[in-house]
Amino acid sequence: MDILNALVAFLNFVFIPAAAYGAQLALGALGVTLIYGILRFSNFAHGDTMAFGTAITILVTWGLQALGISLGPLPTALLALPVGIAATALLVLATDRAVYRFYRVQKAAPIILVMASVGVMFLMNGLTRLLIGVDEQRFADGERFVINVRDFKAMTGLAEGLALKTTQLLTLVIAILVVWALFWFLNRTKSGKAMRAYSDNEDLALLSGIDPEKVVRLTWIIAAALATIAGVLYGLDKAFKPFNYFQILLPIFAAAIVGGLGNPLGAIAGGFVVAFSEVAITYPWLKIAGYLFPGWQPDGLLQLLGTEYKFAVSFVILIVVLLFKPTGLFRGKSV
Amino acid sequence: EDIKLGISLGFTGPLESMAPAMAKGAEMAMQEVNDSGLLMDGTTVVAVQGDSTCADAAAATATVERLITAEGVKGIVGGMCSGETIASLENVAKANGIVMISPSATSPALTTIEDNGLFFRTSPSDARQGEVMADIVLEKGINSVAVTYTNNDYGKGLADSFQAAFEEKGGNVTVNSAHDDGKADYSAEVAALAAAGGDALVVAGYVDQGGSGVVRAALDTGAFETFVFPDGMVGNAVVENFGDEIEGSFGQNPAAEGEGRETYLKMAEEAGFDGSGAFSAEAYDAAALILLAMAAADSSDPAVYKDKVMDVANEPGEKIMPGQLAKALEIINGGGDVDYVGAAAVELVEPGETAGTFREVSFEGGEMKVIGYR
Amino acid sequence: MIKVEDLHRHFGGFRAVDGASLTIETGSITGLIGPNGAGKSTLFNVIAGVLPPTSGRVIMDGQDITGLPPHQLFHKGLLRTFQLAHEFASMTVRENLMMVPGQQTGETIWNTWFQRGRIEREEAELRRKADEVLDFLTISHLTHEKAGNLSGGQKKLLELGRTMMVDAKIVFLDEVGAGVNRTLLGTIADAILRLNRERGYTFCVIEHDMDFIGKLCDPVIVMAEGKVLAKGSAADIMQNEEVIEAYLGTGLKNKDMVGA
Amino acid sequence: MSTNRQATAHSPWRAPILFAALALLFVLEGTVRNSMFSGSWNTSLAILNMGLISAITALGVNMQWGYAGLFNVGVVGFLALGGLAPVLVAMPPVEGGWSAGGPRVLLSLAVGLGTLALATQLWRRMGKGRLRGLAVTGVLILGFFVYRGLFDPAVTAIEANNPARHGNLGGLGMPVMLSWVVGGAFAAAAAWAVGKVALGLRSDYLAIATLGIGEIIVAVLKNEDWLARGVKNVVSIPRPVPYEIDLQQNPAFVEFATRWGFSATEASGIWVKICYMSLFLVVLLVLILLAELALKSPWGRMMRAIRDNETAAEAMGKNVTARHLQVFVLGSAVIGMAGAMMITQDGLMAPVGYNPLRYTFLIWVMVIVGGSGNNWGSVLGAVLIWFLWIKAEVWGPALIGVLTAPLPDGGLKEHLLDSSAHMRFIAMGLVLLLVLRFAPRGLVPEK
Amino acid sequence: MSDQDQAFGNRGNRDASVVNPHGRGTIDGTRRSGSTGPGRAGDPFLIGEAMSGGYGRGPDILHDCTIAVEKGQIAVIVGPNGAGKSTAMKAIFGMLNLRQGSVRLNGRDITALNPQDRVKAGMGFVPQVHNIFPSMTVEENLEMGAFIRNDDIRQTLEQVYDLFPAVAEKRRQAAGELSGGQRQQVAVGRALMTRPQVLMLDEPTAGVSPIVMDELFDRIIAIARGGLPVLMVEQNAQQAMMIADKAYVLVQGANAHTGTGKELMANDEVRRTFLGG
Ligand SMILES: Nc1ncnc2c1ncn2[C@@H]1O[C@H](COP(=O)(O)OP(=O)(O)OP(=O)(O)O)[C@@H](O)[C@H]1O
Ligand SMILES: Nc1ncnc2c1ncn2[C@@H]1O[C@H](COP(=O)(O)OP(=O)(O)OP(=O)(O)O)[C@@H](O)[C@H]1O
Ligand SMILES: [Mg+2]
Ligand SMILES: [Mg+2]
Repeated sequence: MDILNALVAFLNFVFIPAAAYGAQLALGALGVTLIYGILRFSNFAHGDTMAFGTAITILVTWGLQALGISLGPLPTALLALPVGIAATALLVLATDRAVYRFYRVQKAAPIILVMASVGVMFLMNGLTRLLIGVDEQRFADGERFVINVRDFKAMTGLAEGLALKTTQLLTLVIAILVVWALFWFLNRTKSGKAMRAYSDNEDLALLSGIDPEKVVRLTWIIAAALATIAGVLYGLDKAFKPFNYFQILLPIFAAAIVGGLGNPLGAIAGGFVVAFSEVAITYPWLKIAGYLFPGWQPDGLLQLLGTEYKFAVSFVILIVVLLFKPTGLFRGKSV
Repeated sequence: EDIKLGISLGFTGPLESMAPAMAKGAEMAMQEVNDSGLLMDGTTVVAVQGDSTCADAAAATATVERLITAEGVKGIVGGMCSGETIASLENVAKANGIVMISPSATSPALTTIEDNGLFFRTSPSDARQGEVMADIVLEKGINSVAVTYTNNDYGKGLADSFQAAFEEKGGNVTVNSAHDDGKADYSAEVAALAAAGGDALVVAGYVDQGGSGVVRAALDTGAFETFVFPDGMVGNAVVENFGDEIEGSFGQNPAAEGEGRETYLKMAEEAGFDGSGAFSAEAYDAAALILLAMAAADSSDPAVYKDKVMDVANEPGEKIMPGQLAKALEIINGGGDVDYVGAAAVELVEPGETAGTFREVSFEGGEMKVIGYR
Repeated sequence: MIKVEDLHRHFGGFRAVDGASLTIETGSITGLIGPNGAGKSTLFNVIAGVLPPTSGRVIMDGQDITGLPPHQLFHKGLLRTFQLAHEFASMTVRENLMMVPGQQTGETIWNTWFQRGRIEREEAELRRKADEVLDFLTISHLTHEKAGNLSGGQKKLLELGRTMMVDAKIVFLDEVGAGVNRTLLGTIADAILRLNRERGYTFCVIEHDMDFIGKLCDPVIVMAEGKVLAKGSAADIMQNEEVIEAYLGTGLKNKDMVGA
Repeated sequence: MSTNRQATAHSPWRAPILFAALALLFVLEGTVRNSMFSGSWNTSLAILNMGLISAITALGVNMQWGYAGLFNVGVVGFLALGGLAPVLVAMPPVEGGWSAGGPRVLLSLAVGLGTLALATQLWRRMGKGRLRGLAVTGVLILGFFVYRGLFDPAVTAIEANNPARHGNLGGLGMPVMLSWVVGGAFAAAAAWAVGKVALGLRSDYLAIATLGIGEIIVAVLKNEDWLARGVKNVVSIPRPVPYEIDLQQNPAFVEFATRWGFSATEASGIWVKICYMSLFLVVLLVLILLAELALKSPWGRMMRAIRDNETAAEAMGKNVTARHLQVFVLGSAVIGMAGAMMITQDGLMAPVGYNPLRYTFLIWVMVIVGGSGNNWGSVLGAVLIWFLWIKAEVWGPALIGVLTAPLPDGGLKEHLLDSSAHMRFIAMGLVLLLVLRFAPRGLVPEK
Repeated sequence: MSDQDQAFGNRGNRDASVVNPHGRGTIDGTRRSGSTGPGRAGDPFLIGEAMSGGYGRGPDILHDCTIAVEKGQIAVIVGPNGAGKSTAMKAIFGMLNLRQGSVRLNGRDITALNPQDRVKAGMGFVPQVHNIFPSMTVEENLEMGAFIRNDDIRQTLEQVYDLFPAVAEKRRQAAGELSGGQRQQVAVGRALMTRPQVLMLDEPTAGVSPIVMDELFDRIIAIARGGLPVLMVEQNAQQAMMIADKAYVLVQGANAHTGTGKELMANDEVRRTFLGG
C-alpha cells in the first residue's frame, strides 16, 4: 500500500485542478449572483462581460510587456487588471444607461431585463471579437509554476508528481479574498447595506433616503470588477478565446443556482460543487486503487462514468443534493 | 463575364477562429486565377462569403440557399463541419446541381452519400490518416498510447480508425475518450487520460480549440510529455502555444513531397495571414480545383465541369503546386492535362475525396521540423 | 368539526406553536385572538396544509387531515382566506369567483376539445352563481373589474365571496378586518353571520378588532406564546385578567394629553 | 403594481398589421433583389419553413412560460430528443444491428428503469431510518452493475457492426411523418420524468433540472453511437415530400414549371418547400387551435389563476403541481414534435449542432419578442426573429460597410471589414434591444 | 411570503431563477428634483394643497384634495377603502405626479422635489404595505431608517426597542419571518429612527393587537406633543379620532369633511357612514 503516491496522484489530478476550476466558476457565479440579488435579473451577458474585460486587460498587458514592465514572478496582467476593470465598468455603466435603465424606470417585467441582457450579450459578443478577434490569445508570463512535476519528484522521490501553477494558486487566493471582501462590504458597510436594502424593497429604500441610481451604479461597478477578475484569472490559467467565455456561462449559472442565487457564499459553494463533481465522478480510480491495493488488478478503469458525461453528472448530483436539501446549499433568494 | 464562387464557412460559432484563414486561402486561389487572366478568356472570379455557423444545419442551409439561388454562385468552397455540409448538400446543392468542395468535412458519411457527382473534398479521409498515424507511432517505438478526440465526426472518425489500425498492428490504446471543444476546463478529461496511462497522448482535435486545452492541462499536471498530433493540430499555433514543452512530440498532416505546403505558407505570409492554420491549405486547394475544372470544361456550368474535377486533380498530367495556377491554366487552355497536387497533396479517389500524402513532422527545440513524407 | 391535538410547529429553535389543543364546534363562529406573534397565523397555516406541523394532529370530522395539501382540504370543504388578500390580480372579479368550484368539466384539457357543449352549459350556471354571490356582497358593479384594481376592503369581500361559490363546511378567516373601513367591516360581519345562519358554514376568525369579535364570535379562543391561554364567550374573555394583561391592555395611558 | 400600466388597450388591428408586415418581408425577400433582399423565392421559403418550425417550438415554450410561468432552459434537449424520432422511426433497419444486441440493450434499459422504480418504491414504502438508506443504496448499486453488465457488451456488439456506415440499431422503416408524433412522445416522457422530480419543489430547481436535462440529452445523443450514430451523424433520413431531382426529371413537372416561367431547378426547389410549408402550417394551425380552445375555457382560466397566485389557487382546490406537470409535459411534447420536424426537413441528425445559444436562448427571444402568453405572438416572434437571424448574416456586414464608408482606408477599416462576420451578433443584439425597447411586452401582447 | 406574492402578483414569472422576486418599486428612482420655491404666508408646517392627480397615465384619483398638519399636532385621514387616502399620502411624499396643486413644508414649496430629497428635507413615511426589508434583520431594518443620519443612532435604537419589546427580542431575526403585527411595529420603528421633522404613517395600527395599538397611540401622542407633527391614515377610526387635532374624511379622492376629531365624532352622519360607529 502506498498512501503517499495515491494521495499525490489524487491531489495532482483531482484536487488542485478542481479547486482552481471551482474558484474560477465561483468568481464568475459571484458576479451573476450579485446582479441577480440586487438588480433582480439573471444577466446572460456576464460571460461576455468577462470576455470584454479580459480583452482590454490583454491589450494593456501587451503594452506593458512591450514597455518591459513586469511583476517578476507574477503575471504582468495583474498590473493591467485595474485598467481592464475600469474600462469594463465604463462599458457596463454605459450599457445600463442605454439599455437597462429604461426598463427600470418603466418597471418592466423582470423577464424583459433577462431578454435585454441576451441582447446585450450578442452586442458585447460582437464587440469583443471586433476588438481582439476570435483567435486564442496568450498573455500569461511570469513564473508558471509554484512547483512543477519534475521538481516535486526530484524533491520527494515519489513516483507521482505534483504540480501547482502560479495561476491556480493565484485564483484560489484571489477568490477567497474577493468573497471575504464582498461579504464584509455587503454586511458591514453602509453602502453594502444600502445595496441589500435596495434589493429587498426598492421603494422603501428610496423612502429611507437611499439613492437608487447610486446603488445600481455601485452594483455594476462591482460586477464589472468581479467579471474582469474572473475572466483574467481564467484566461491566465487556460487561454483567452472569446467563444469559451460564452461557453463558461452555463457552468457558471449552474454554480450560482446550486448555491442559491443571490447568495455570495452559495456562489462559492456552487462553483466548487460543480467543479469537484465534474472531476471526481469521472475520474478513473484505477491508478489510485493500484497504489492502495497493489495486489488488485481490475480490468476496467474504475471510472463511474465517461468524461463525456461530466457536465451531465454534475447536474444530476446537483439535483440530488437539492432534493435532499431543499433549501439549497445556502438559502438563496427564491420563492 | 463574372463568375461567382461561394465560400460557406463557420465565421461565427465553435470553429470561428479557423474560418478566416480558410476563407483567405480560398480567396488567394481565386485572386491568383484572376491575376493570370487565363480562365476562360479572361473571366474573373468573385468570392461570395456565407456564414454557415458550423453548428447550425438550418442556418447553413439557408446560407447556401442564398448563395445559390440568390447570388447565383457556380460552385461552393465549403461547408466546414460535416453535419452542416451534409444538410446543405442534400437540401440545396443537389437540388440545384451545384458543386461543393469541402476543405474540412471529413465524415465517412460523406463518402457514401448520394451526391450526384457534385461533392468533393480536399481533406484526407480519416481512415487513411489513422493508418498512417498508427505506423508513425509504432515506428517511434511507442506501443501504448491514450487517445483523446474532439467530439465530432472528424475527431471520432480519426480516433476510431487510428485505434483500429494501431491495435491491429500490435499497439495498445489504453483509453479512447472524447473532449468537447469550447469547454471551460479539461481537468476531468486529463485526469482520466492520465489514470489510463500510456507512453504518449494522441490528440485528435483542433489546435485552437479543445485540443490545445487538453495538451495544456496534460503538460501542467505532468500527465504526458509526448504528444501525437494529426492534421487538425499541426500548425504554427501549436509551436507558439507550447514551444519546447512538447519536445519530442510528433505528428503528420497531408502535404505532398515537393514543398507544396511550404510554398503555400510563404504565399500566405505575403498575403498577410497564417497559412498554417488548420485546413487553410485545403481551402486553397478546393477553390483551385473548382477553377481548374471550369477551365478544363471551358464552362462554369457545374453540371458540365463537375466531371472534370477528378481529371484535373489526378494523373496523368503535369503536377501543379500552389502558386502555379497560371501555369496550370495555360496547360489546360493549350489542351494539356494537369495533375493538381496543391498545398495539401490532393489526390482524389472515388467518390471524390482525397487519398492524401502525409508529411511527418516532429517538434524539436521549440520548432516544427519536417522529417519525411509517406 | 375541527379538533387540534397538541400541535407543535417550530422554526429552528423557535416554538411558534407550542402544544396547542383546541376544538372548533360545528356551526359555531369561533374567534381566535392573541398578541402579535402568538402563533395564530402559523396555526392556521398548519391546519390549512400550507405548513407541515412539527408534531401533533389535526382532525376534521373524525378524520385525520394532518399534513394534507391545501387543494385536498379544499375538496373536503375546508376553505381559508389570507391575512393579506390573495386575489387573482389579472382576472376579472367574476372570473375570480368562477374559477373556484372544483371538478369542472372544462378543467380537463381533453374536455376542452371534445366537450364544448357541456362546458358551455356549466359555464352559464357558474356565471349565474357568481353574479348571485356578487349581489349578495353588494359589489356587483365591479363584476368586470380586474381584481387587482380593487381597494383593500373590496378584495377582502372578494375573498369571502370565493368561499360562497362552493358548499364549504368550514371557513378560516385570517384578519379580514385589518385595514378595512369599519363601516365596511360591519357589512362583512353581516355577511359572515348570514352565511353561518343560512348556509350553516362554520367559521374560525382571527381578528384584532374586539368590537368585531364581540359582535360575531362565540366562543373565543385566546392564544399566547404558541399555547391556548383561555377559551370562553366573548364577554368572559374580555373580563379575563390574564387576557387583559397579555393582549387587551387597559386603553390609552396618556388620555390626559389627548386634545391638549 | 404597475406592470399593468402598459397593458393599455392595443388596437385590434395590431396583430393583423404585424403579420401582414412580416408577410411583406418574405415577399420582398422572394422578389426584390438588392443589398438587403436576395430576390429568391427559394431563399424566402427556406427561411419561412425553418421559421415555422421555430414557431412550433416557441409555441411549446410559450405554453410552459406564458400559461404557467415555468422556466424551461433546456429547450435544446427536448428538441434534440424529438430529433431522435425520425432516425428511429423512419430510417431503414440496419442489417445485423438488432441481432447484434438489440434485445439486450432493451433489456438493460428495462433493468435500469426497473431499478429506479424499485428504489423509489422502497424509499416511499419503508419507514425512515438507516435501513431504508442502505436498502435503497444497495438496490441502486446492484441495479447499476447489472445494467452495465448487460448494456456494455450489447453496445459494443452493435457499434462493432460496420461502424463506418452504421454501428447503430437503425430504424423501423416507417413513414417519417409518424416520427413527429413519436418525437413529441419522447420529449413528453423526458419532461414527465424531470417534472416529477423538479416541479413542486423550489422553482429554481426546474431551471437547473431543465438546464441539466438539456445537456444530458445532447450528451447522450453525441456519445451513444448505438442509438443514432452519435457524432458520426445519420444522413439521408427519408422525406415526406418529393426530391427535387425526381421532380426535375419528371416531364410533367418541367412543363408545369415552364408554364409558370420558372426553370425546372428553381421550380423544383420551390415546390418542395411549399410542400414542407403546407405540412408545417397544418401542424402549427392544429396546435394553435387546440391551444386556443384550451386557453379560452375553464382550463385556461385555471392556468391563469395558478400563474397569478399559486398559493391562492392551491387553497381554491387546484392541484398546482399536477397542473404544472401537465403543461410542462404538453409544452415539451410540442417542442419535441418541432424537433422531429426539423430533423425531417434537414434530412440529417447531427447532435453536435445542438447548442443552447441557438436552440434555447434564441427560442426564448422569439417568445418574449412575440409576446409571452399569446400564441399568435409566439408565432410572429418566431418567424420574425428567425428571418432576422438569417438576414443578419447579410445585413450585419452591410451595416459595417455603410458605417466604415467614411473612414480612410487603412488598418482600422480593414480590420473592421475583416471582422464583419461578427456583425451578425451585433445586428441581432440591436434588433432584439430595439424590439424590447419599443414593445417591452412583446409585439402582440397577451390580452 | 406575502411580500413576494405582491411584487409578482400579476405575471407568470414567479420563477426565482430568472428574476429576484423581492420588491421591485413603483417609484421612478431616476427622477431628478426640481428647485424649491418659497412657501406662503400663514402656511401650516406641512400642507398638500388642492392636489389633483393619479397613477401613471391613469385617471385622476385625487380631486382638489387638501391635507395639512401643524407643528405639534396630529392630523388623521379617514375614509372608505379606495377613497384615495394612501394616494394622498404618496402625493404629499412626491411619489405621484401631481397634475395640480402644491406641497409645502416648513415655509418652502417642495412640489418639485423627488422622494429622496423629501426624506433629506425631513419627512418620514411608513407606507401601508411593503414597509419592511424582509431579508434584513430587524436591527438592520432600523439602521436603514437612520440611513441619512450621520450621528450616533444607538440611543434612538434603544428607544425604539423600549417601545416595542416584542421586536427587541427578535433583533437578529430576518424581518420577513415576523408575524404580521410584529412587522408593523418594525415599520413604525424604522420611521422613528429617521428623526424626521414630520412623520407620515399609513395605517400604522393595521393588524397590531389592542395592547400594542394603545402603546403605539400613546407614543404617537407623545411624539406629537414633543413638537413633531404627525400625519396619519387610520381605520381604527374611533381611537384615532380621540387623539386627532385635525381630521379629514376623504371620499373618492376629495375632501368630504374636515374638522377636529371630536367634531367629526359628534357628527352622526359622518360617524355612521365612515367611522363605523
Ligand atoms: N418562517 C419563520 N421563521 C422563523 N420564525 C417565524 C417564521 N414565521 C413565523 N415566525 C415566528 O413565529 C411567531 C408566530 O407568528 P404568527 O405569524 O403565527 O403570529 P400571529 O399570531 O399570526 O401574529 P399577528 O397577530 O401579528 O399576525 C412569531 O414570533 C414569528 O416571528
Ligand atoms: N399603483 C396604482 N395604480 C393605479 N391605481 C391605483 C394604484 N394604487 C391605488 N390605485 C387606485 O387608486 C384608488 C385609491 O387607492 P388608495 O390606495 O389611495 O385607497 P385608500 O383610501 O388608501 O384605501 P384603503 O383604505 O383600502 O387603503 C383606488 O381606486 C385604487 O384602485
Ligand atoms: Mg397573523
Ligand atoms: Mg390605503
